[in-house]
Amino acid sequence: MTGPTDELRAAPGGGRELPERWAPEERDTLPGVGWAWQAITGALVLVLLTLHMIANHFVVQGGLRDYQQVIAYITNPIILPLETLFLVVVSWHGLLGLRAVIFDFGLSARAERIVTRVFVVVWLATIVYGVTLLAILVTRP
Amino acid sequence: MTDRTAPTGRTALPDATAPSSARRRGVAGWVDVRGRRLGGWAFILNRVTGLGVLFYLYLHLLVLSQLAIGPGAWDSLLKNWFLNPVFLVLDVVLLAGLLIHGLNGIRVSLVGFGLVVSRQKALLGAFGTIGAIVLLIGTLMFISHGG
Amino acid sequence: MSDSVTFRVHRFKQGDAASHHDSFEFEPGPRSTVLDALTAIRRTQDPTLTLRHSCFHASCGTCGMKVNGREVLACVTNVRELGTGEVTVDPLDNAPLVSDLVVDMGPFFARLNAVERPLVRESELVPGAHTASGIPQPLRYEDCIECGICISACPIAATDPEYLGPAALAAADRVREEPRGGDVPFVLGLADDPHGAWRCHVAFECSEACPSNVDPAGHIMQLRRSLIGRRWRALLAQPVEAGR
Amino acid sequence: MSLENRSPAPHVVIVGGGGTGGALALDLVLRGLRVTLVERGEITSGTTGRHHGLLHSGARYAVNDAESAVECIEENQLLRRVAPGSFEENDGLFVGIDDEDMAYGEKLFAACGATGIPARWLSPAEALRLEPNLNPALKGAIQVPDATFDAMRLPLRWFASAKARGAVIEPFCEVTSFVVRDRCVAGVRGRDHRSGKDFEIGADLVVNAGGPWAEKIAAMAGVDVPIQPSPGVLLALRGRLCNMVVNRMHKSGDGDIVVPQRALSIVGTSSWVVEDPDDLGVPEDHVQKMYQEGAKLIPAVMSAPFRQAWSAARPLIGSREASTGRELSRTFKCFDHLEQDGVEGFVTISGGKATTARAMAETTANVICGKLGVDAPCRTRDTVLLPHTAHYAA
Repeated sequence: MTGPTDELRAAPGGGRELPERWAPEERDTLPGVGWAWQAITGALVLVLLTLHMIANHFVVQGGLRDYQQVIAYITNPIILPLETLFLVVVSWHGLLGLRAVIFDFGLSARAERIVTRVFVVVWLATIVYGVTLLAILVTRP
Repeated sequence: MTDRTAPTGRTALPDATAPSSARRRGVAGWVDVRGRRLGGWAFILNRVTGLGVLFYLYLHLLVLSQLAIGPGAWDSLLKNWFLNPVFLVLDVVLLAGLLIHGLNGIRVSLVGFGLVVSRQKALLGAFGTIGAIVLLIGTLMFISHGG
Repeated sequence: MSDSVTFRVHRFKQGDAASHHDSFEFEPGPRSTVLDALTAIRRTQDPTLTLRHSCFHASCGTCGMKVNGREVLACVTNVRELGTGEVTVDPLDNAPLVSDLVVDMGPFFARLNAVERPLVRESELVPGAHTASGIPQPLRYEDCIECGICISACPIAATDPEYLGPAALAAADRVREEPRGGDVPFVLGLADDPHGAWRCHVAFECSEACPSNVDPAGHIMQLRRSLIGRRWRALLAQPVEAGR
Repeated sequence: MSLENRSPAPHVVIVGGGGTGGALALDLVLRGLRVTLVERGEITSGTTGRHHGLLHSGARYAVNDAESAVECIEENQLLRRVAPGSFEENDGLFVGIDDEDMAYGEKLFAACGATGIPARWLSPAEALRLEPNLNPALKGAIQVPDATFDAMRLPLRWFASAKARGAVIEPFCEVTSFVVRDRCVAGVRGRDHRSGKDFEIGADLVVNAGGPWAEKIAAMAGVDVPIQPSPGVLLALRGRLCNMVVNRMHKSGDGDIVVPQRALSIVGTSSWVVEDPDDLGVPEDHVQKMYQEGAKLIPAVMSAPFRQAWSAARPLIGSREASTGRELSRTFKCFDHLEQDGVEGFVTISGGKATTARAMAETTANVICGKLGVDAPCRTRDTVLLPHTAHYAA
């Protein structure tokens, strides 16, 4: 066996002592989940965005839908849930990414918690805004 | 002469481990591209395009509120602004951003889940090529729409 | 064209308000390395220049530094092959500065120490060679020479001071691959952390810069794959246990 | 006199942070003394770190220098116990290429038996089975318990262990003069290059562990130490050409050894003499000699990708009229300058080999304890060392 002996571990500097700041105060119970979420939502965004782009720009004469075309598009019973899902997922993905960038500025654990809460609120507000907008357009005679 | 003297048997040297100056670059670390290789560029571009596209997303949502005002507001916006050649250029920039972020995202996800790790460089090259081709086609389509 | 090369060398002494660069002239021979240049500068021009070096052949890892903005081992960086009339030399990034070109390797080694990867491995020996009688298992040193270059090149290490870092994560993956008496669950637990394997953003700068072919990024990805596998197995084991 | 009655314990300053200084620092702190070690540059930046990393079985010296051979095999076995996990423990081969080699081999085998070095004759087929890259024309080989160590990381374990027990290790602190009172050395003065500030450290005794720089250091105390810096060229090639240390079955000569190390193969060495251990250079003809002679042992040396060629200065004791250094002794010597030069409080340790650094430290510590009236036994023979990572991490 070439691994360290208990005698070595017990000695000062003998191992397992990480710099204090490395050991987080609260260990994340499921580390890597945030990263996995970003990958999963990213994949969903890719699919939905491709549909969104093709439907809104590439198959339309002139590249952009006018008002009537927009209304016709979103009242489609397949498109409406897809566009709603797209809104939910893309804003999640974007805000989670922005949160990671903000965390790179080296915030305290408390500041990180505040940022997270603010972002949840922003995310919910985005969904409310989008859904309201869709509701107005779909229900307009 | 000497600013630190010690009686016999005592040392008076400074604590060498006290960091005098942290050389952690901080956020500058991912903006500073000097000496970076392709993967470093991908990392930086991923962040820059991510921020840019997020900014666009909210701008887009804001603009869509014109739809709620009515047909007149939206169609005049369309005619006066979005079909303008300047906006077509911005569309190309947006498409480039989406392609960089999306393709790099696929690469990071695949490699990050432990797949294609040994061929990650080839993957980077392949995605770069795919992105360039799609951007070219997209640009041509924008131009044809504008014309 | 003059054969002389100007070395712009990062200077800092403890207590200084800021660092600066000093210029020195050096005439390189065909074999002269950046390390040769710096030791010659120290010998003939400025004995107060501090730098780390030991083996002179890319085995000890002490002379990691930034030459013209790229992380290299000074002992195997040929001055003429750089092809620049001016060579800028800076200490590694993302480590506390001690003086001039010397950084404090304490945080780096504290992480490696925690992972407890044995120095010798039992694989990648000479192909086709049999083991001599009386030798239970042929051994060789791990590839990692603990130079800190990967940390300096890593964009995550630049922003996250708590990041375990490429070298320690690669070492953790080596323990997973070849435990040699190491405590694998403990080491995987260290790596399975927001500031561990999951913090990497797949830039592969560490693997590009590594002078000893360790491929830290590749190891981090293998580590993640095994962590995901471990997570699934734990998840699947739960209902089975609950059913009993 | 026992240490318990003395407070504070005597303070020893060691000048020189090579393997010998590190082992001595540990030996002295284990005996209860207070130790400060100052080194001009980084730890192991002189000769120690540039060594090819051969842990001698002693076979290299068995024919001509039985005393060194016995010392080597003892230290070889002892170091594996106190520094577990620090060696590529793959043994070594002495390879005979021609009839002259084989004649030397007979003497070598007998001498190994006489000095207690385990040795075994291998047929050419057996040797090639162990090391397929050997010169296929070999006539025979002798297996001996050589091993490879990391020239920096083994000594770092002494430094780490010494530090953990209270020794103060100060790199980048260059000694420029000695504090001398009435022909008694009472400390050192110098400059801390990390801060640019001068320092003065008082000491009950100062040890000069400067290796090839020992002469320069001793001169500061007005004492002459006959050291001849004798460099050798080493060649590092990419790729592992052998698992075992491969030696030429011949008396010591240029390019007579290939030491595998990590993913490198080190070919060594040549020998000449210089005045200034800081100014060695790498003579091109010596590099070519390493290729030519190394290829006689392992032909693939010629085609292996080049990594680096460098020089390291041995600290040989003896005449300054030496021409190649090969004629000088490889043993070490501890000078008590009271006996030699009438200077009290000053001891020089020099000469020797990396394999025997601990033994050199033990001998020197015995001399120091005798001078300081400290009665404590050596404990480095059975103290398991901390891992090398602890030197920087602690």
